[in-house]
Amino acid sequence: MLRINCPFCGERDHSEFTYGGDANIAYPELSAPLEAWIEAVYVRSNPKGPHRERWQHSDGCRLWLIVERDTLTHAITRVEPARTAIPGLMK
Amino acid sequence: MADRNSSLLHSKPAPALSHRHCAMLLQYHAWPDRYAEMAKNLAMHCELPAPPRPGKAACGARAALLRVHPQRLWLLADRGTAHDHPSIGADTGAMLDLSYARTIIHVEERIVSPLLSRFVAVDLRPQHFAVDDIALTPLHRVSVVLWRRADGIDVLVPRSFARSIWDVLAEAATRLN
Amino acid sequence: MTGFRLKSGGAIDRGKPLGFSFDGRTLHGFRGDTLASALLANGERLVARSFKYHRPRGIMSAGIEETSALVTIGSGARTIPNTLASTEELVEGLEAHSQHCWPNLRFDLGAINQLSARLFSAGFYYKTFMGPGNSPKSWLFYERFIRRAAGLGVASREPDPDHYESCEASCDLLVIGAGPAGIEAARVAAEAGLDVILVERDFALGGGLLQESEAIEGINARGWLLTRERSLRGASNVRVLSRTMAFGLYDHGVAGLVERLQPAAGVRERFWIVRAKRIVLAAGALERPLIFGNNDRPGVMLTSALRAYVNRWGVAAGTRIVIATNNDSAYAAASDIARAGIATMLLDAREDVSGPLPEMAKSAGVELRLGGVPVRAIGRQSVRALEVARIDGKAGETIDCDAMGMSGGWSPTQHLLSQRGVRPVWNETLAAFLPGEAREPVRCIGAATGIWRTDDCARSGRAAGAEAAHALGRSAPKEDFPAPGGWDYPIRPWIFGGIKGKAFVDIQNDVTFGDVRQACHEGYDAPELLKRYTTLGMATDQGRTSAVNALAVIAKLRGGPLDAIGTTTFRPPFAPVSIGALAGAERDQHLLPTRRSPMHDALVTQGARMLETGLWLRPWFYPQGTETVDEAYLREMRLVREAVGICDVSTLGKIAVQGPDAGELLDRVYVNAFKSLAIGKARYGVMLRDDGIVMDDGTSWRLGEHEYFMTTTTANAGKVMAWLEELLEMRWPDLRVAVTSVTDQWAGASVAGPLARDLLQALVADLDFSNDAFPFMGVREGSFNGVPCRIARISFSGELAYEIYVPADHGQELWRALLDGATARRGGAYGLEALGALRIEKGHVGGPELDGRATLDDLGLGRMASTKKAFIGGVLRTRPDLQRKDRPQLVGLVPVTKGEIFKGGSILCEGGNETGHGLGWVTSVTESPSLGHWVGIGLLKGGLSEWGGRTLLADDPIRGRRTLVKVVAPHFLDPEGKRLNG
Amino acid sequence: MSRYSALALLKHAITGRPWPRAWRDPAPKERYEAIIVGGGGHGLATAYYLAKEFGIRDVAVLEKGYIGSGNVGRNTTIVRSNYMLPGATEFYDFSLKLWNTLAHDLNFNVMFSPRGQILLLHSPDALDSAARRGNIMRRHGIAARLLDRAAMQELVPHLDYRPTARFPIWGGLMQPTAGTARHDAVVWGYARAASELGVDIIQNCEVTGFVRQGGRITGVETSRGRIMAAKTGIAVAGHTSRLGEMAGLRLPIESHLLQAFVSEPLKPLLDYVIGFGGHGHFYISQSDKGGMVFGGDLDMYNSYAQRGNLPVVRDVAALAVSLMPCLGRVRLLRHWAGVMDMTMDGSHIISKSPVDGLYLNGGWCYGGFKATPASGWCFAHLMARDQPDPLSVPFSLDRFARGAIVDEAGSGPTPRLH
Repeated sequence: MLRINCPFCGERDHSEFTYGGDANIAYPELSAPLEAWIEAVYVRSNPKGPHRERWQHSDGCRLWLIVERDTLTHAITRVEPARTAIPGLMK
Repeated sequence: MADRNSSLLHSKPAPALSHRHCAMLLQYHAWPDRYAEMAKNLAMHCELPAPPRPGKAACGARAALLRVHPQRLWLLADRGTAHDHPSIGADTGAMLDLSYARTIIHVEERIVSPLLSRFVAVDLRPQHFAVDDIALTPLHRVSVVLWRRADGIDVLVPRSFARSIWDVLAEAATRLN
Repeated sequence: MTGFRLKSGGAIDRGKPLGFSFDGRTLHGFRGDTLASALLANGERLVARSFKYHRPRGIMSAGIEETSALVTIGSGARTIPNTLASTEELVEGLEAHSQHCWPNLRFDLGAINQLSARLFSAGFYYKTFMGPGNSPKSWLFYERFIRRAAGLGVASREPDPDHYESCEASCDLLVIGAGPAGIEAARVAAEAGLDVILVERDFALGGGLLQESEAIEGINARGWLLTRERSLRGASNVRVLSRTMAFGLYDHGVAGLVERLQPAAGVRERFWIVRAKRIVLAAGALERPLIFGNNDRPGVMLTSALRAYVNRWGVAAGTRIVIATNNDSAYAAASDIARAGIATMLLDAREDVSGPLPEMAKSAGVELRLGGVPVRAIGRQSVRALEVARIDGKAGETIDCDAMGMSGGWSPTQHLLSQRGVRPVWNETLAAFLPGEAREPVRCIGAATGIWRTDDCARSGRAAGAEAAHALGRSAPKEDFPAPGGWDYPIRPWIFGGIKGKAFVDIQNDVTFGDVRQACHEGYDAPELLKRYTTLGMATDQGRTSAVNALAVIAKLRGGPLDAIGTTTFRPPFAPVSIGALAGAERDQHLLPTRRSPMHDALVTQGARMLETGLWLRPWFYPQGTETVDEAYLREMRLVREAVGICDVSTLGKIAVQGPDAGELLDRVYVNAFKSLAIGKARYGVMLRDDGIVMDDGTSWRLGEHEYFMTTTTANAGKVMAWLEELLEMRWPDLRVAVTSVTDQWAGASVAGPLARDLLQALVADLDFSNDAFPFMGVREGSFNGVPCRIARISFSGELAYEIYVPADHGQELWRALLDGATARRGGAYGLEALGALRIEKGHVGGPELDGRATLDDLGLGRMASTKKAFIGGVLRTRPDLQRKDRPQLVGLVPVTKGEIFKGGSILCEGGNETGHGLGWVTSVTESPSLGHWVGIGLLKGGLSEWGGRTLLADDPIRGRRTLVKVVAPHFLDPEGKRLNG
Repeated sequence: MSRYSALALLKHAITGRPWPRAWRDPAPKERYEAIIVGGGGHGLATAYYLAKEFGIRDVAVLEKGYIGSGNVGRNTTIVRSNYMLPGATEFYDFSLKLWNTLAHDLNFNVMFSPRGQILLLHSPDALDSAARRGNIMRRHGIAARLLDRAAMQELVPHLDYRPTARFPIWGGLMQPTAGTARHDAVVWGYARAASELGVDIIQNCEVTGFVRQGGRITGVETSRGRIMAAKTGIAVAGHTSRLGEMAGLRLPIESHLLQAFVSEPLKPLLDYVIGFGGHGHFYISQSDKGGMVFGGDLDMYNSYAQRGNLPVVRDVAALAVSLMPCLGRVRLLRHWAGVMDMTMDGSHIISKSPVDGLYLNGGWCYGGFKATPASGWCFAHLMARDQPDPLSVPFSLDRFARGAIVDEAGSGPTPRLH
């Protein structure tokens, strides 16, 4: 079981979260050229080692998080909310 | 106005479980830069010294506030209507009536630990989950809000799942008895 | 007599006799016995047959490392095959049976396999059973016999009648193994204030201490244990779980345990999921067998087991015992056995042992032979004698005995660490794998790290307890971890010299020294290849006692050092666990939760036949009398077309979209425009995935300047909600929009049919339902019985229709009012089947068409796509293959011959072209009571423009049906929409 | 090569003569005509068909560990061809045809056992969509039967037919010619036959980089030195992205974990392969040794760890006892995980790469085992002729850009959902 430390809810089992894949993908503008969309939707770095990835705490606060996790050891080194406005609201 | 028909109307009674009536559940969602102000106003309205922090509930004179999201507070009240509580403008955020969307199942303190540890991964022992602590977590695969009260735990369940959750808890509670 | 109960001694309660049976014979044991100790005490030597050769097998061990004594416990629905007699706690009435033998244990016909043993060499089945011919039929034929011959016990065919439950737990420190090391670790950590869980597989705490006769730290072992156990069980911050096996360590400090409960609990087993900040592994070490001829005979046992039976259970496994060893550990065992009054000879492969160790044994009455090794055990159903040789290869003698111990060294138990991917490190001096370095806060202690002295084990436990306390910010007396080892003389491992006959490396799977040699010759000489080819280590003991011996054999054959060969990886579970326990209580009807509409009780009362779709219980149809679904849905359709029908649509996904940018969000998400939608109006929208494929459809209602009410299909409600959240959080954080699921807040009904207006007007008096005041796609808020309601004039069926929503707690009331009103107007309720049929008649797409592969154009909805704004999926939908004219596109289908039926899933093709993928397929069909024939929709390559008006074959070979159908526009009824606007 | 047969077995038993090595253990040469990276089922099959069908025998298979150490030895051994979409149906049908004679072709008993596979159907709608699949199969000459509840009960009596069943069984779609095979034997059989045809199988040889000349890949750097070849094919299930990265490629693949489970050996209990897809995913069969072999969904996050976590263990166990309630007291012996190349449409890639001299075989998601023979054949065709076999045309790398996706699950570009 991965244990993900949700900044809002605390440490939880990964089964409470929904995996959202590579967080380094920058989705282009809606009207960006075809190539940009193909790259974003289909191409993956898929690293063996450190990976920035997206998880939604779907059974909890429903925040989307950016998690830095090693895909070989599964060690998690960092978790933060996807939206930069969120940390300021954790009071 | 007609009576409300609870989602648990026809469920079988079970030891140490009960349906807790809640007249009003209002969701207040603020835009990030307006949250502090909204929270402060709601706390004042509820006659609370401060709005609840993440993972906390606070019971005020008029209503209780639950912090369920960085930008959200849930206001729970035993009686009254939405008109008794503040409304907020679109420049601040959005308010939504969820009074019918959740059913509250109350679990008596004496079986909280043995019963809920069957279903909930969060450590609910009192030293880790004190009165007015809340947790958003799945119970039997359904997202619920757990709220520690003085006399046990309130489980806020999406209405459509309430009967099913009641049944699975009731079966386990009966076995524990 | 070959086994008997000693007059005194052991941790059994001689005052509490227990009756049990083995193969129908009634026997007796005592509380504190295991099935194995009780069988031995009763002189039962032969208890099982081996997997391949059906060789007679007895009890080899006193614990989890058992290779031989597998029995079936219980009968009927409570049968449990393949149970280790050596770990099965004896209870009153326990029923045990031998397994994998016929007609009986003593005379087992399967033993004939031994005669062909040379044929049945390693991997023989890969070399034969291929013919005659080259079809797989030959193998299918042989396989039947092989399957029957394989397997061990017989599982029950009946549903398991017992209950299981899971238990979620958290702690600071999880200690696995309650021997001296684990107990001390738990004690020290608990005294420092940590929240501790201590787990022991056995029903008694103590581990190795239970068979220890020597003192621990100057105190009598039993006394030490009693004091420690009492204080641990009394501490409020310690949970002691006995009869509990830690079977697996998973990521981030999560452990899986299975606890066996007493019958009174009403639950058979409990599955613990423990989240621990730190873990201490104190699982001890297991003795290795020696490899010599017939080392599997009943009566040949691990030396530690012989000792355990004497010291813990007061059972002598024989009257004349020879113990063969290559290390010091057997001396204490032999001494204890001799002290119990049993004639004991110790055969040590080493020649240079002198001093206190042999003196101790001799003074206990042990006859000591140095420099001798076992060559072959003699006897069939039980060992009668042992042929021994000198270590230098000279022939030795034959020694009479009725039981025999073997001690080939010790393997620290590191399965759980291995599960974490930690590679063990070979220690040549100790001839043992020691734990490698873990990157996680997991610490091995005690014999599991190759510490052989009890006092040192306890010390390593205290060191680990203190370490955990310090790491978690508590104070505790610091102690150093002792070094591994502790024997007076070095072990002399791996003696394969004078093997005679079948010498087993993996006893349970009948893999011999010769099999390993053969596999290595054939090139299967990597540990994993050897394992897969010979099945060595794949038995129910997963190589617990055979893995290291096998590596030694490979090393000898390949002529290199043992640690150059590599190891196999241990996988969970540590020992087999029942699937029922892992499933816990959330199974069968509680496998998943069920969702009920707010109208549920009213529907059921009314007699609806419910059907589960996506966790929701929904009304399938409302049978009248003995109506079948096919009869009922036609009647229900007529109600709608001719009068008024009502349908529960509470299950539709409903999302409140609020905020100044709500319209902007919908504009980006839907292919069509919503920002421009007027307040008080609804619009049908379609949304695409990023890849340009249709995701979902539904209507969104504009309730106010900053507020929309979005509806989605029932099936995709959760997906769409999560999608909106993802977009807002990950891509467009600047939009000021709040999205909230309000599916559970509202109860909804569709009211459809020519009399819908009439019905609603009667129930919602404060709204004007006239065409002008409430036009098609209008949205109004009114009140029903004093309760606020919201209504939109939208239609899925093509009739004049409305959707009305009230707060969920008033759903039943609304339903009953609607039903009364509909009935009074000769209408009534309609279910899912009719709902689906009505939309097919109108050519609306539904689940079978929204299959995750169709584009907007495929579904004939291309014109909806806005050209004035960009939307999700708008770019990738322009990819060339998604724009091809020959893609399957939505068409209507009617049978050429009016009375003929065709079915969903039929393949559309030209007549005479009845192979391959054809031109398309039928997605949805229904009988149309209005038209008097069947109609269907489907996806057809080239669509209407290519095939309109032409005839195709709906080919349905799997149901033996072929129907000629005509391709028509997918709107069968009222294409002008007169009814809708009526 | 010493031919395997019952007679040979008897001779060896009588004479005690040792069996020769199943495959040679040569040192790597400096240069080959073709190199296959990856000594799993697909790599070895490719080498075998290159030598046997396409006349290229100067081939090396480079394996990082021991042969068969990847997914071919970690799967649940199911072989079926019940695919519905154009391209997939034909490909898997061809594969099944090769399976039928594989033991004979390789002179190695791969124990292909077409005892029948049944997909459970739990609603009236499911029957219709299964009918479409079954019709497509039938129209390709693939045996298929639609079973009703009564027929199911007769064929597979130990499923849950009680009224309390959470998902009542409405019927099943059966492929009578599907079944299982002994996965390791497939590896060894291909290895032995390929070796006999001249293919060098080099174990403990890790590829660490590619050799480039001009824009072309002309060889590989390995832990056992540089090895040159005009053509290099990669067939490294789970690690395709890693090898691709060495060649400068970024691929439409994510690596995910799939767990598999086996129980203690039991006397025969289940005669068919059973599949369940609905709320969750589950499949089960019984091996010849007697173990119940089963599995479920992915662990749902990118991983190369070859070990899974408890949520899937619980879900799979719950489905096991809910579908087959007698399994409650049966014990799980072992569970493990493999690393799957999950593509963006759930279908595989057999394709030339954008780099000359480099060929790709990967993205098998969790359906690679049954594809082994056809994959090897088609990949060999591609490498030998520089042109795809018609069967692998739909599975080119550029299909994503063109929009020619082959998405059986219909779940879109979310690899974990396929």
